[in-house]
Amino acid sequence: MDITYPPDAERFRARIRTFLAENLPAGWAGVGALPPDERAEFATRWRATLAENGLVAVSWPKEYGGAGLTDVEQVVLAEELARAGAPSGGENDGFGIGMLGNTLIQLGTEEQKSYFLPRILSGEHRWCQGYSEPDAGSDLAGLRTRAVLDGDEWVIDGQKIWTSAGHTANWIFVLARTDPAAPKHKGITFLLVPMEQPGVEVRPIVNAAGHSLFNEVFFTGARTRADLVVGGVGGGWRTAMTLLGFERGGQVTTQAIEFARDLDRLVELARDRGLTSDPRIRDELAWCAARVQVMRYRGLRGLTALLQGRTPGADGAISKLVWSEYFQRYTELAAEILGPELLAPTGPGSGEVLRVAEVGTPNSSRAWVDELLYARAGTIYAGSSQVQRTIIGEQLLGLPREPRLDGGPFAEIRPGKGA
Amino acid sequence: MDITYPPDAERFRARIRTFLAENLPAGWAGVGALPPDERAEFATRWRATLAENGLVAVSWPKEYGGAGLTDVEQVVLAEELARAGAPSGGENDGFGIGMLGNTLIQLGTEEQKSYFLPRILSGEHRWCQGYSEPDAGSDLAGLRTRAVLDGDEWVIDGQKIWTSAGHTANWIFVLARTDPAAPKHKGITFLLVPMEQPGVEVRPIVNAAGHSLFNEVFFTGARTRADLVVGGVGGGWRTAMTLLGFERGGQVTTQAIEFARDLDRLVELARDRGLTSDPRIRDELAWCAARVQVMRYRGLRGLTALLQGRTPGADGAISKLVWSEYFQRYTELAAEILGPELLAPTGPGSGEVLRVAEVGTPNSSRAWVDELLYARAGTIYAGSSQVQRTIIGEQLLGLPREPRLDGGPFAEIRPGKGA
Amino acid sequence: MDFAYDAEQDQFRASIRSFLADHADPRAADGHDGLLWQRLCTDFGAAGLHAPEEHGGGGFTPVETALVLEELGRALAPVPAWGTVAAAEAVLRLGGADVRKEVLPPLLAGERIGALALVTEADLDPARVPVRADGETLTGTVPVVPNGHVADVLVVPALVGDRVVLHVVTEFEAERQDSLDLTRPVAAVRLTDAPGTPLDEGDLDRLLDVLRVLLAADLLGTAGACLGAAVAYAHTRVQFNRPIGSFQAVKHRCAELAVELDAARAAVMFAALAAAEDSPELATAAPVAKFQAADTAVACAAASIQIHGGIGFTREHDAHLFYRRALTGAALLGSSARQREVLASRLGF
Amino acid sequence: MDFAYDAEQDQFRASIRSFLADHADPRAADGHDGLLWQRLCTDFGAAGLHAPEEHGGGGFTPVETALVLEELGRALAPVPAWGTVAAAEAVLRLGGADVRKEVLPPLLAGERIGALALVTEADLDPARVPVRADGETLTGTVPVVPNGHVADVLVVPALVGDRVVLHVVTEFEAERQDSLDLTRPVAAVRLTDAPGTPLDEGDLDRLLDVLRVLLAADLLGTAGACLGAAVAYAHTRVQFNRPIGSFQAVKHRCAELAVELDAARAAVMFAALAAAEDSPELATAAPVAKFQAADTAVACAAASIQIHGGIGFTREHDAHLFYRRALTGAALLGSSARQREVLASRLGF
Repeated sequence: MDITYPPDAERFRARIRTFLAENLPAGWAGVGALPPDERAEFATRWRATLAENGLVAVSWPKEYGGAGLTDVEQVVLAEELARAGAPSGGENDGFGIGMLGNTLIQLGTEEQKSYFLPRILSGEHRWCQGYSEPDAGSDLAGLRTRAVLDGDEWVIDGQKIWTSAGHTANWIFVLARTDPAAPKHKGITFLLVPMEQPGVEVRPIVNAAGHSLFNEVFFTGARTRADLVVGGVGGGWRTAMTLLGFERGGQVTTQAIEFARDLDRLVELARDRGLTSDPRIRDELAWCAARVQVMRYRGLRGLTALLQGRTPGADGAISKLVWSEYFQRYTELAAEILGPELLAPTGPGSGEVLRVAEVGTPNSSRAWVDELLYARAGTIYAGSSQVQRTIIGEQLLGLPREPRLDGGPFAEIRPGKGA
Repeated sequence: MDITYPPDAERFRARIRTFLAENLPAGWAGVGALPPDERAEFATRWRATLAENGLVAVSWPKEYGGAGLTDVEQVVLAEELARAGAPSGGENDGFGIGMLGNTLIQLGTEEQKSYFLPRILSGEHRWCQGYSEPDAGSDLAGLRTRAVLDGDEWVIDGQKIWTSAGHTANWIFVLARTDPAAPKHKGITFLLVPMEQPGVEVRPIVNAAGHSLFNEVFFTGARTRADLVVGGVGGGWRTAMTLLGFERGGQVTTQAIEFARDLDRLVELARDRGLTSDPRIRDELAWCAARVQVMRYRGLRGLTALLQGRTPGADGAISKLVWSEYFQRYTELAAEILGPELLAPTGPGSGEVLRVAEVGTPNSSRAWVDELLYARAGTIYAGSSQVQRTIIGEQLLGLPREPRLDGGPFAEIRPGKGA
Repeated sequence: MDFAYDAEQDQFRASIRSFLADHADPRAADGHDGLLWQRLCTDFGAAGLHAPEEHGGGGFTPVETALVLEELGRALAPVPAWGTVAAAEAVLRLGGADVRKEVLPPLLAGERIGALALVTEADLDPARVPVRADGETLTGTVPVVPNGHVADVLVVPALVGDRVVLHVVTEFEAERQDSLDLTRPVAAVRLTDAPGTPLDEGDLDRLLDVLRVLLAADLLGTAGACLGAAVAYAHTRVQFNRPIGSFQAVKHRCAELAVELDAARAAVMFAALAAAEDSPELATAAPVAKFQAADTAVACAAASIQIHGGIGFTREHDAHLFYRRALTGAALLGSSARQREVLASRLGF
Repeated sequence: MDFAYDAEQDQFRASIRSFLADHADPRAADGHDGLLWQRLCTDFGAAGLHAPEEHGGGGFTPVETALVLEELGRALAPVPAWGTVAAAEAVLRLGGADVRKEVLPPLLAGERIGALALVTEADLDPARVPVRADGETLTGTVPVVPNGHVADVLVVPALVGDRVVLHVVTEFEAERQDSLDLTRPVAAVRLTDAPGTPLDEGDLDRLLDVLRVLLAADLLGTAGACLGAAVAYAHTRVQFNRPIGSFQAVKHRCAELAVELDAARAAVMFAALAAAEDSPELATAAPVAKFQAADTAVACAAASIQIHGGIGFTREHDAHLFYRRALTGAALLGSSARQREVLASRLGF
C-alpha cells in the first residue's frame, strides 16, 4: 500500500499550482469571496484562460482537441482547482465536455464527432441535459416526452424539468419516447436538439433558497434532424447509462477536500460562539471530522481503482449517499451552533451552489442558512437517497428487486399523477 | 379536560392497596427482589390469593365467574399491581383469561363456555397460544399447520413456534389450515387442542439471555374433538383478530408506570457512576424521561378512549413501537453508562422478563445486561417494528398497501424457505 | 378522567381551521397580514382566549389558546400571533392591575399588536440584556424581536440596577430584518430614552413555561401540516406504476413521523392542561412539549421536502416555508438540547 | 498511489478465512480453543505478523495483523488473540532488548498466551491504577482482564511512585469472570508480591492508538459477518410470498449498514497503513477507525438479530454472540463517544 502520488503526477501538480498562481487574479481568495453578481463574469473569463492553457476537455483524447490528460493528471487538476476555489470550466462544460463529449467519442458517428466536438470545445455549443420530467423523477424510464419522425426530422413534444444550466445552454440532449408500444426502458431515443427554435421554451425554477439553478424546458413541436440520434433509435436508455458513467471520474478525491475545508469554517464558527467546549457540540464536530476523513479514505481507494482500471460498482451510490446525508447532518449542526441567530441571518449568502459552499465564502449566518437549505435538496437531486439505497441493496448486496408492476408496454402503464 | 380518576375508582384503588398491604408477604419489595428460583412458586401462591379475593378474570362478567370489574377498575387494579410489583395472575392467565376466555364469551358456543370457563378460572386448564410458525412470522396468515377432519375429530400436523408459557400449559388454541385451496386468509380454523396427548410435543427455546420463555410445539397426528372450533370452520382468521383485540386493555396505563420506575433505577445507576453531570448522558436521560412522560400522556388518552368506548385504531401499533424502540435506546444508554463494566457483568440478573425489569430488580450490571439483550427481542416479538410501521402507515395514515403476491389459493404460494 | 378535547373544542378547532383554509396565505403581505389578524381577533378572540373577560379575553384556558396557535402553525398564517400572545401573557402574569387594564384590551381586540423582545432565556441573563433602564426611561437595541416591526406594544427585559425586569414600552423604532421564517418575520428594535412601565418581578420561569407550551402548539400544527401534505402527495404521486406511498421507504418514514407527531400531540395537550390547571407538572411538561414538538416539526418538514422530491424544494411550493417556520420555532425559547437540560435539572438528575 | 490490498494480502486473507471456516467454532471450549490458537500461530503466524523476524514475528506490517484480527472477528474465533497481540505490542514498543528477546518468541509462537491488564485508557490514570510496585514486586487486583484466565504472560500497569509503568508479570492468579462476550472471556487477576519487569515509559498514546486500530479490525470483521448473515437470510426467508430482502424496510436498512461498513473498512485500512508507516496521521485515524468500526459492528449485529426475527434471538443462533462481541469491542479501549473526544482534542477543537 502506498498513498503517495507518482512523481509525474506531483510534477504535474507543481505545474498546475504555478499556472494557478500566475493566472488567478491577485489576492484570489476563492469564488466564494467574489460578490455573487461577479461570479458569472469571472467564470467566463476563467474558462477562456483554461482553454488557452489547454486545460478544458481534460478527459478527451488530443485528437479531438482535448487535453488528453491521464487519469491521475485529471485528478490532480481537479484537486488543485478545488483547493484554489477556481471553477474547472464554464457552467455548461460538465454536460458538454464531461458527459456528451465523452459519449459522442464513444458512441457518436464520425459526422457527429467532427461537427459537435470542436463547437463544444470552443464554447459555441453550450449543452444541458433533458432527462427528468414532472412524472419521471426517481422513475426516469417513465418519461413521456414524445418524438416522432416527420420526414427527415424528429418532432418533439413534452416537458423536461430539473434541467441545470438550461438558461445558459443552446443545445440539449433529450431522452424521448419514440415507441410507446415497447416496454418502458426500450422505445427511448437519445436526441440532440438545438434550443434556439420556437418550439423550445426555457423557464427558470426558483428554489427555496431563492436561487435559480434549474429550469423547466418545454417542447412544442420542436424539431431536430433525423440523424441527431446517439446510440440508435430505441437505444436511448443504454446511451443515457453510458453517459452517466462519465460523471465526475476526475472528481474522485475532491469531495473530501471540499468538505474538509468547509468543516474548518464550521469549527471556526463554533469556536467564535464559544461552543467548542460544549461536549455535545464537540462530539458532533468530531463525528463530522471523522466522516470527512472517511470521504478522504474512500477517495484514495477510488483513485486507486481508477488507476487500476477497476470499475467502481455501487461506489457512486455510496458516495452520493455519504455526502448528501453528511451534508444534512453537518448543516444541522451549524444550525444548532447558530441557535437564535438563525432567526435573522446576516451577512452575505453562499451563492448559487448545489453542494458545500465555495472556497472563500464568508462565515456568515446567512451563508450557513443557505447551506442548510441546500442540504435539503442534496438528498433529492441526482438520484434521491431512497434510489441510492435501492441501488446499494440490489447491486452491491445483491438483494432481490421489488416485484415490478411496470413490465408491459409503456402505453399501458397508468399515468404519473392519479386521483 | 380532567385527568383525575372518578371517586369510585379512587375508592376501589384504596381497597386494592389495602388488599395488597394485607396479602403481599411482609417486607415485599417486588417480584424482582425475589431470587429467580422462588418466583414461580410465589406466582402460584399469589394467583390463589387473587382468586380467593375475586381478583382473577377481572374482565369477565360475573355470570361466568369473573370479577366483573368496570373498565376503570381493571385499569386501577393493573396500576396498583404494577406499582407493587405483584403479578396479575398466573403465567397462563393472559392467554386463558385475557384472550381465550373473552373470545369464548363473545364467540363460543354455550357448551364451550360452560365447559371451559370454569376450568380456566380454577386454573385446571392452563392455556397457551399456537399462532406463529417457522415460516409464518410477520406473515402469520402464511401458516402451514394442517388440520383435517377424521370422523368426529380433527387430526393436526405441523409445528408452532414462539409459544409463550407452552411448558406450563395443558391446552393450546391453534390456528390451522383446513382448506389449502382457499386464499391464505380464508381456510384457517381456530381449534382448541388438549396438549396432554402423544401427538403434541413441547420443546423449550433458550434465548440469547439464557432463559426459556418460548417454546416450539410439534403436532404429529394430534387430535381434538370436531366441535372444538371457535368462529366456525374457515373463520379462524377473524377469531384470531377478535382475540387480539382483548390483549392488555386493562394495561393501558401501566407501560408508563413500569418504564418510569425503571428509569429511576437508571438515573440512580448514572448518579452512582458520577455520570449525571456528563452533558451527553444528561441529555439522553432527559430524552428518556420525556419519552416516559409521553407514554403516560398516551396512557391517559387511551384510558379516556376506553372509558368513552372509543376503539383505539392503530394506537396499539404506536404503543408497541414506542415502548420497544424506547426500550432499546434506553438500555443502550445503560450500556454506555456501564462502559467497561459491560465486559464482566456482576450481581443478580433481571430474570425471565420480556420487557422492563420487575419491581425490586437489583441495580446490578448483570440485570442491565439482561435488559439490554431482552430489548433486542422487543422489536421482534408480538409484531416486529416493520410490521407495526406498516400497520401505522396503512391503517392510521391510509397509505396504499404494497402490491400483493399472495392473493391466490394458498396451495399455489411458494414455500416459506427458498434456495 | 377525560383527557380529550371536548365537542366544543373540536368544533372551535374545525371552524378556525376552515376559516384559515379560506383566508390564510403564507405568502401574503410579506409576512404580516394585518387584516387577517384583525378578523382572527374579532371573530375568534384568537389573541386572548385564556385571558379573563374583564381584560377583553375569552375566559377560556391555555388549552384553547394552544388550539388556536396549533391551527395558525398548521396554516402558516402570517399574523403576529406569537408576538401578541407572548406580550399579553407577560402582562397578564406580571402586570399590575393598571397595566393590565391599559394594555390588554386593545391587544386582545387586535387593535394593537404586541411583541416580546426575548428570543431565549439567555436574554434574561443580566450580563447579556442589551436594554438598560435609566430612571423611567429605557435605552438599548434588541437585535431580534419576532413581529417587532409591526408591533405597537413591546414587552422588553431591561436591566434595573443588577436585576432584569420586564417593561412595557410603546415608543421604539423597529427595523425589519431578513428572516429565515417568512411567515413570522423579525425586527431589530431600538429604544432611545423610551418611557417604560415595569412589570412585577414574578415567576419568569413560569411565564417561559407557558410560552413554551404555546410555541409547542404552533410547532405541532406545523408538524401535522407537513406530515399531512407528505402523506397526501405519497398517495397521488406515481412512480414505477405505483403510488410512492406504497413503498416502505416512504410508508415507514411517514409511520415513524406519525408516532412522533402523536407523541407531540399528547405532550402539547397535557402541557396545555397543566398550564390551565396551573399544575406543578407544568415544569416538566413544558420542556417536554417544546422539544418533542420542535423535533417533530423539523423532522416532518424535512421529510415533506424529501417525499415531495424536487418540487418540494421550489420557492413556489410551501414545503420550505414550513421548514423555515419549524427551524425558527425550534430555536425560539431555546434549542431542544436546552429544553432537555432544563428538564434534567428540574427532575434533579 | 495504491490504496488497496494486494494479491498476496487477498490470498492470505482467503486462506485464513477458509481455515477459520473449517476450524473455528464460537462455542468451543468455553471461549478458549487453545489448539486452534496454537495452529493459527504456527500455520499463519497470527500473533506476530508485524513483529520483526528476530523476535519470532513475521516481519510484515500492522496491515497484515489487522487483516488477521478482522478474520478472527468475522469468525468469532474463541482464541486469545486480543490478549496476546496486545501484550506483545506493549513489549515490542516499550520493552528493552532483553525483555523483548525473552517474552516475544514464545508469545508469537503460540507457546505462551499473553494478556494486557487494561480495559480503557482510564486504567492508566495514576489515581485509579489498582496495582502498586513495591521494589521489584507488584501487588494488587485488576478486576477485568480479557483472556486473563488463560494467560501466561501479563502486561500490567502499576504505580511506581506517582507514575504508571507497564510491567511484565508471569506470576499471578486469575479467575474467570462471567463475561458478556462468550468468545473473548475476561478474568480478574490478582498479583501478590509478584516479580515484575518494568517496560520503558514510552509513548503510551501511540501504543493505545495501534491497539485501537487492531481492535477496530476485529470489530470490522464482526460487522461484516453480521451484515453478510442478515443479507443471506433476507435472500432466503420468504414472507408474503416474497423474499424479505425485496422489501425496502429490509433492503434499505441493509444498504445503510453497507455504507457504514464500507466506511469502517476504509477507515481500518487507512489506520492500519498509518500504523505501518508510523505516520503522524495515526493520531486521528486510530480513533476514527475505532468508533466507526464499533458503531458499525453494534448496528450490524443488532440489525442481524432484527432481520433474522425470533430465531436470531435464540441461544442456538450465532447472532447474539456477534452482538456480545460487538458490544464488548465497543467498550474496550473506550466508548465511541470517548474516541470522538480524543479526536476532537487531537484536532484542536
